[in-house]
Amino acid sequence: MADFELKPRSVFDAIGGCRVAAEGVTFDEAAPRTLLSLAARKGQADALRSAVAKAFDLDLPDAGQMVMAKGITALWSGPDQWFLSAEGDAHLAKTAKVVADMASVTDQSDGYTALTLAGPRAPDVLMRMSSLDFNEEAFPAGSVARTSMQQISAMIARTGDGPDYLINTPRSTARDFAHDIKVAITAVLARG
Amino acid sequence: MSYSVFKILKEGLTGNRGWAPVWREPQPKAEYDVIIIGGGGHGLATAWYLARNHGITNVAVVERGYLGSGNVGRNTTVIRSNYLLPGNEPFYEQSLKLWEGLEQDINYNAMVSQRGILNLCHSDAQRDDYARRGNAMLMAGADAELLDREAVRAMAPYLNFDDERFPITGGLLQKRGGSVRHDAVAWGYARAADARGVDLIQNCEVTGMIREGDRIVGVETTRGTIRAKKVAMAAAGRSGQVAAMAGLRLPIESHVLQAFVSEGLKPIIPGVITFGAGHFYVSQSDKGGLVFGGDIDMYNSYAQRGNLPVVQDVCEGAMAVFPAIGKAKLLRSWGGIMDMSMDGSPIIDRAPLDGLYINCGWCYGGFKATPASGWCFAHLIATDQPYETATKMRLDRFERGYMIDEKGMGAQPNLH
Amino acid sequence: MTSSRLTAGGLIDRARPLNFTFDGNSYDGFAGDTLASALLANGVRMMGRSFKYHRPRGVISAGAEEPNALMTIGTGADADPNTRATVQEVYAGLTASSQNHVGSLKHDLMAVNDMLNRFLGAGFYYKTFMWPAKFWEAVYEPIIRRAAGLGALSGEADPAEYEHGVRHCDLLVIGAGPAGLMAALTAGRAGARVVLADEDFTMGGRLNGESDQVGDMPGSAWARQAVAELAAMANVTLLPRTTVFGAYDGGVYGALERVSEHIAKPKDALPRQCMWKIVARRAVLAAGAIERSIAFDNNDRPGVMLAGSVRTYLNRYAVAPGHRAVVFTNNDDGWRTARDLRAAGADVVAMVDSRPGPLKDHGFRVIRGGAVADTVGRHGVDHATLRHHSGTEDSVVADLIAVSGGWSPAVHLTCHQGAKPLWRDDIAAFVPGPNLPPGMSVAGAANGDYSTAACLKAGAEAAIAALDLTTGPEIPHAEDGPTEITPFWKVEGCKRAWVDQQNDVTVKDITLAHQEGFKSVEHMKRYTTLGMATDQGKTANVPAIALMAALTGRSIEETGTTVFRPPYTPVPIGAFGGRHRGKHFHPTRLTPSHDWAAAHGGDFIESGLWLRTQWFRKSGEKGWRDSVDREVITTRSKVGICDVTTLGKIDVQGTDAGAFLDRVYQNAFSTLKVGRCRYGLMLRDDGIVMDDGTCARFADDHYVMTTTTAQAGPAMRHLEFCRQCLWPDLDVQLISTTEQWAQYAVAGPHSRDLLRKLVDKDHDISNEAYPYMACGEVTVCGDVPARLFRLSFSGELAYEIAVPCRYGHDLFDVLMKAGAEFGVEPYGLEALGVMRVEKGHAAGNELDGRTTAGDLGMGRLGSKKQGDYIGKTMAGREGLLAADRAVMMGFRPKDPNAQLTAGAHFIDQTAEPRMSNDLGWMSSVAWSPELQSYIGLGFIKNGEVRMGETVRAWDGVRGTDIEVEITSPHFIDPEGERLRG
Amino acid sequence: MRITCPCCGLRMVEEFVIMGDADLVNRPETGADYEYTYLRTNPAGRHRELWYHEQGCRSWLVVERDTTTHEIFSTELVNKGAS
Ligand SMILES: Cc1cc2nc3c(=O)[nH]c(=O)nc-3n(C[C@H](O)[C@H](O)[C@H](O)COP(=O)(O)OP(=O)(O)OC[C@H]3O[C@@H](n4cnc5c(N)ncnc54)[C@H](O)[C@@H]3O)c2cc1C
Ligand SMILES: NC(=O)c1ccc[n+]([C@@H]2O[C@H](COP(=O)([O-])OP(=O)(O)OC[C@H]3O[C@@H](n4cnc5c(N)ncnc54)[C@H](O)[C@@H]3O)[C@@H](O)[C@H]2O)c1
Ligand SMILES: Cc1cc2nc3c(=O)[nH]c(=O)nc-3n(C[C@H](O)[C@H](O)[C@H](O)COP(=O)(O)O)c2cc1C
Ligand SMILES: [Zn+2]
Repeated sequence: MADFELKPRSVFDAIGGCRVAAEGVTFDEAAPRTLLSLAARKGQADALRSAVAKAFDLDLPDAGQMVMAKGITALWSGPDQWFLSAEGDAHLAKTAKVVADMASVTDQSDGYTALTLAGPRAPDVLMRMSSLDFNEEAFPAGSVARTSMQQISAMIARTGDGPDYLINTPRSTARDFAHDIKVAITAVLARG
Repeated sequence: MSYSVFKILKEGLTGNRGWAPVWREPQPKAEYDVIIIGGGGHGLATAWYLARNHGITNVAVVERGYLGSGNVGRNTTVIRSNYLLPGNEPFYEQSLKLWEGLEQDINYNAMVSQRGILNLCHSDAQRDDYARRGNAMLMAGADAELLDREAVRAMAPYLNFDDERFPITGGLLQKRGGSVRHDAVAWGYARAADARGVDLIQNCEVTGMIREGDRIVGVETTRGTIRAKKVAMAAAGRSGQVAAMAGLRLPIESHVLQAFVSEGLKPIIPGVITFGAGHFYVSQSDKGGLVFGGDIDMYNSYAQRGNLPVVQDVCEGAMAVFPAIGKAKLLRSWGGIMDMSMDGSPIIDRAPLDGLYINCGWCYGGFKATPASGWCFAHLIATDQPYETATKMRLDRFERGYMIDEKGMGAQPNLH
Repeated sequence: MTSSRLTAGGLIDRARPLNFTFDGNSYDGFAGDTLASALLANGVRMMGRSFKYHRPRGVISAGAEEPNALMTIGTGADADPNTRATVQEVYAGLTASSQNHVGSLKHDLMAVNDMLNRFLGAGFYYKTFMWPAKFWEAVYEPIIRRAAGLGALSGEADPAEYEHGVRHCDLLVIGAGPAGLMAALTAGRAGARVVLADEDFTMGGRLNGESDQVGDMPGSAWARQAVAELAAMANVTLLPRTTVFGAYDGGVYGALERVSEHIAKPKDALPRQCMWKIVARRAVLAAGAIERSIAFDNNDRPGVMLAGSVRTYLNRYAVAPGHRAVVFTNNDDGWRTARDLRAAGADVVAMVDSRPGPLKDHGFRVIRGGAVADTVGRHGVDHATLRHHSGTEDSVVADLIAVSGGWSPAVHLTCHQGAKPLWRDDIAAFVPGPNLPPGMSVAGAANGDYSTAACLKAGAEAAIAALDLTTGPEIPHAEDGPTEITPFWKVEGCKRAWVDQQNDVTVKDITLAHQEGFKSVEHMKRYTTLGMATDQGKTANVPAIALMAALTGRSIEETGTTVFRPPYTPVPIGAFGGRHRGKHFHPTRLTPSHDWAAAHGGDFIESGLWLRTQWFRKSGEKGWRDSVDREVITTRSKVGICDVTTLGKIDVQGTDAGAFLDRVYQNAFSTLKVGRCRYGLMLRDDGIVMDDGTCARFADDHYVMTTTTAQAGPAMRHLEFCRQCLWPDLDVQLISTTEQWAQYAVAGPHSRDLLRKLVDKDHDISNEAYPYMACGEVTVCGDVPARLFRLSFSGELAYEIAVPCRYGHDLFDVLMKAGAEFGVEPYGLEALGVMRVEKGHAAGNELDGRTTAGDLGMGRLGSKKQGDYIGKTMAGREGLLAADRAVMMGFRPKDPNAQLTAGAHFIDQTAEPRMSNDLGWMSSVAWSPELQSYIGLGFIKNGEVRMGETVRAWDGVRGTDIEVEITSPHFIDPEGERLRG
Repeated sequence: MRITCPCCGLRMVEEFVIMGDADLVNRPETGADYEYTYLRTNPAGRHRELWYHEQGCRSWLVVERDTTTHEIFSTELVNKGAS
């Protein structure tokens, strides 16, 4: 045991969390997970795909897609780049080993704050946050997009048919982001 | 015909039937001493000063649309001489002095209104930067004052001093800055030049240059061929296109800048106010409209119109610094094509071809330059020598490494 | 005052009376009324004053085109100036006041302007006020300015909330008249995603204002039924009270929804308005047409109205705008007004048609080939002068003159991307031309279809074409009446006949503009200000164009329109601004130690989007200088910690990472050993310094670059440009890790002692194992991963330690606790700045985008390097190497207590502060507690040569002038012994 | 204005940053020179230009667009090797 202990903290700890639960829409911080960026080395994208497929039984998704398999979520995040998330740190070490020489691996777990937004009115809220089309057909479950929401960059994925959304947004502005989303929720609810 | 209050009284009492046309509508002659391409502020001012200072009147100004249809007729009318760099400051100060005597010079009330320009700052570093600039201005004989937060508050209490994201820490004030009625500048210079015999030829687009060896000897236009001993470009946003007719590429890109006017409102702000932490500046016109603008749309354009994101960006800035403006309604938005140069400063120089003279690169600051630009360009055309305040505005400064980069943004024109 | 409310009919809800005030007087209206209809119902005719002549003005229209009835709604900070009474819904407790008068509305002192009108014609101000020169600004201009404007801003912050949103659809239908409704029904029934927007609060367009049938029911009932069907469709969104104000590139439409302006007490969270960007694959413009007037003498008096609007007041609002009416028309449509007036029980005094024709018995007096020549009445019309075909005139008692000069299709949005409308002689109107905004089509009256039957059909067809449908719904039967018109623009007269009522532009002004050479429509507009008022000439422009065409002898087609620009109707600036205001103007980036600092006396300062701690106040300190001095002294003598998380961090990985860095930095990085850092200078390709920072090598294929806080974003963009565009063959991957790591500087003689307490024992951080410029991965506090860099910005023995952000808060706290025994203190940006000036490190103030490496004394860094790198070639230009460039030096005042200021310029001791004597400028200053002196960094010509000489730091704007000695910029520990210790 | 990012699909222009003429990718082998750095064709008409999808996938794109109408004809990744 070290003399000094560092406890992990979420940006919302000091302000009592960010949860909103209302008729038709809920919003909260997601449980923390390890988040890794995998950027394929030059010419290694295919090798990387097969290495990941072999190790995790997971096909790295194409542009604009996400997949979930055995506790690992893979989000496409750019050309030849993916974000992999899982619970706990073990994932980190394993991934790094599996993809060594095929990808540059970067820990992003603390760079982003993961948020969930769900419920039938969630699309109405998102309409006030983002310029993307969140219509069922345009953004069905399994879709992912990097975009900006109210001046803050975000990576949004539709994880379920609630509809449920997972939003990764930079940590330093996460409080502002939560503020914006709360304002949007309140305004949506005020419309009745 | 001379304009005066007596003339107005006389005409008013006799049915206003005696007012003469402000300009003739001449057919282009076959040849002139000088052809000026572009009937904007700079082209018309150049014609006036060629006549006034150099006695050269066998001149045609050819304009593709109506006189003043370019940026001179669509800018936010701010005049000032608050520049930092020695390549610029004396020139703009000369221009401000010329504005100060313009009405009497051309017998036209362009409503030069020196109600001051206040650049707000929002950090110590920005304030120091303004101090540096203010001192440069004083050293060039201009006026400048550095204000602190309280002085700004006293001047403009309706600005946001309560819940500011970027608190106002002070500002740089130039009291002699202000605004001028844009159209009146074009019309006033046009009328004065016309009176001295300059031919103003509207709806006449230059479509080609006539080249003999390494010399330009005239232009092709939609109204026929016109030859000239000297051809002078004052085509602002279309400089690149016109230069291409002479086979030249310029260190210029054309970009769109939007501007906005609100509905007429009772007077609320005195002079010009610029927000230092966002894209917004504003003044109020004689008619009561809040005339405001911000940044360019960033993409290259010849369309004289912009898009919604920039309108929103500008209005966000407006609301951030001047939240009382919220209920003022935006009445009209428009755009102009800006000749954005590679260092944000203009070019007044001879072209690499004989007989061709270049005046361009005004970015979104060329309205205030109109008198000095006309003065210096006329001098260059008449004498083949740069006027003393414009010696640094050379075309070859980029090749030789003498950029005049006020903003320090480098060779990306949309950042200036 | 007599009530003009009809006893029956209309779309108002008589069960819901609403009380409101106008100029302090209380009135009743009904739900469904506009302010204008309610005022008319109460017999109020005079509603405002014109701009220039302050003439009495009443309402002329029943819609967005209204030039006259502009009012201020609400009071105090809520006051909303220049609101058109014709679109403002009445709600209980609404307060409205008239504008632009000195004294009361009825007795406006400024009305003297009207008597001076012959001197105040178009452009009079350009011709006078020039002598004496000083008088313009001192006397004339203030008078002109005082008269400016109509309504007033409150001067208080607008308390309203404005929302933004984005909607996507297959088809946007703009306007919900018969054409728009039919288009929406067609598309909706076919299953398309439809947005139907109408600026009115009741959809239906002209159907609500007319007495015609559609199918087997009144038009308004048909509209109600269509709206109900659309409302029930999940794929259709109805946006009433929503003006589509602009057609922008890429199928993006700007729309303003008035969410709560019609509600007496809106719910708290309900925004006032919402600005939608509507992204539409296709759009159908079904915006209808706008009626225009005819110019005749004194046609601006209250009581002169547009004929179609009179019908709207009768049929929709159950209000008779007059009891004795003259109808004046040049087309068939005007006759309907006479019909409806009579049906409503009003007295049609005369029906005047400018077109000669046979006289039939209509049950009222008809004048063919005649005109209304003049009106009389002080605050409103009480007599009209009728002129017969023969030229004889007679005067009749009348309180209403309903005028129809024909209709102008609302082509505005078709022109927002530069298209020009075309003139159609048969309907005497401009209709949409070619080159519409991509994806847009036009239907109904907006396209020149003037019968309801044609509008219904065109709406359906437009939707079918836009969506590639094969069939459409059945079209209900509707009126298919004639729309014959014979253009007639002005009645001859010798008084003033208004064309633009708000800006007081008369036929005479147009004539004068022509006479003076302002013949192009754009010149005419600008010289007379016609069409430049709040209504943008919706009713005035076409008549004016026709008048100018007649004067020049050109056709109307040739004369053309002025440019149409967004917005279609005025939009509050607050609505464009949306929610990004106040503290939320831009997002705020908080560092991991933010909460800690806030709880420990930290004062914050904006640094880009970040908030950083400037200094930490302690009780007993008199001002910030005390805090900063203490922080500097503690750091230099003991140990200090500072949050430097905001510096940009970019992980550069890949087998070619080193080669890549060699090309983007001025100095070499492929030669850097793993486990070491190096200072790097990055140039732009024009040879000027872009940014600086350190770059650490963690592995052969892994570097960690730091950028300045300000340049983090631009640097990333630049590096991606280099990677993707310039050297796609290199194997390099870039990712920003600024947000991942909480990074703290630990500086001072005890920094190593402090870190030893936290760094897990298996990592050796002794001077030998971890020398100056070492870096590596360590663990702290029991296996928390960390990056440790031995870097020093302060010049002391120092480190930067980074942990994942989740531990950031605690690490700061732990550093403070563990450091207590060494006397640790946190320090802020200001102390950091003092120490870097003492060390002569260039920062943002020095890297102003104009300095070269040589100017900073770092020209040597790159000079020896082989191969190309960004900025290398262009840095060799003559101007950038010129001997007389100002170079960075240190400056010390002769009097150590003389407060230096950044921004001062240097001049020689005896020189005048003139441009020709300008030697350079001071860029950064600080009070050095160690040297007990002010010190500064600055740029001065021939600096190296002049070292030791004295010059003056002249700061005219601050009124100081201080003698300073030119020194080396390295004030403290120039050999760097401390940081290697 | 909207731009089709080959990776992310049709997005609002707000997500992108423009740099200028696509010729900027053709940096001379010997380093930037005057022409490369400063001279622009600046056409009124079709223009191939560089955009960066900063608020998206961070790709640099070549967009062909008409500077007089703002019509966009095509977009492609600069670095076509990537996917
Ligand atoms: C929205 C906006 C706001 C601005 N705000 C300010 C401000 O506040 N202060 C300030 O100082 N400056 C401002 N400017 C910049 C300023 O307006 C311009 O720099 C300046 O007007 C340019 O000079 P000019 O008047 O000669 O240009 P223009 O008026 O554009 O004149 C050029 C003329 O050349 C004509 N032309 C082009 N090609 C041809 C051809 N082939 N044949 C014939 N004629 C041709 C054009 O039609 C045009 O009339 C602003 C500009 C805009 C667009
Ligand atoms: N007889 C004639 O001379 C004549 C002339 C013109 C119109 N009309 C009649 O008028 C009707 C025209 O039908 P229509 O459907 O073409 O038009 P309309 O006038 O009935 O409806 C247009 C609708 O568009 C809305 N609108 C306009 N601009 C808008 C904008 N920018 N944003 C949002 N909403 C906007 C208006 O509020 C209105 O409700 C027909 O009944 C026709 O007979 C007759
Ligand atoms: C300083 C200034 C003030 C303006 N004020 C008004 C105004 O009060 N009303 C108006 O309709 N337009 C106003 N405009 C805009 C012009 O109508 C016009 O849009 C602009 O000159 C560009 O021309 P264009 O729209 O014909 O291309 C103003 C323009 C300027 C430059
Ligand atoms: Zn993308």
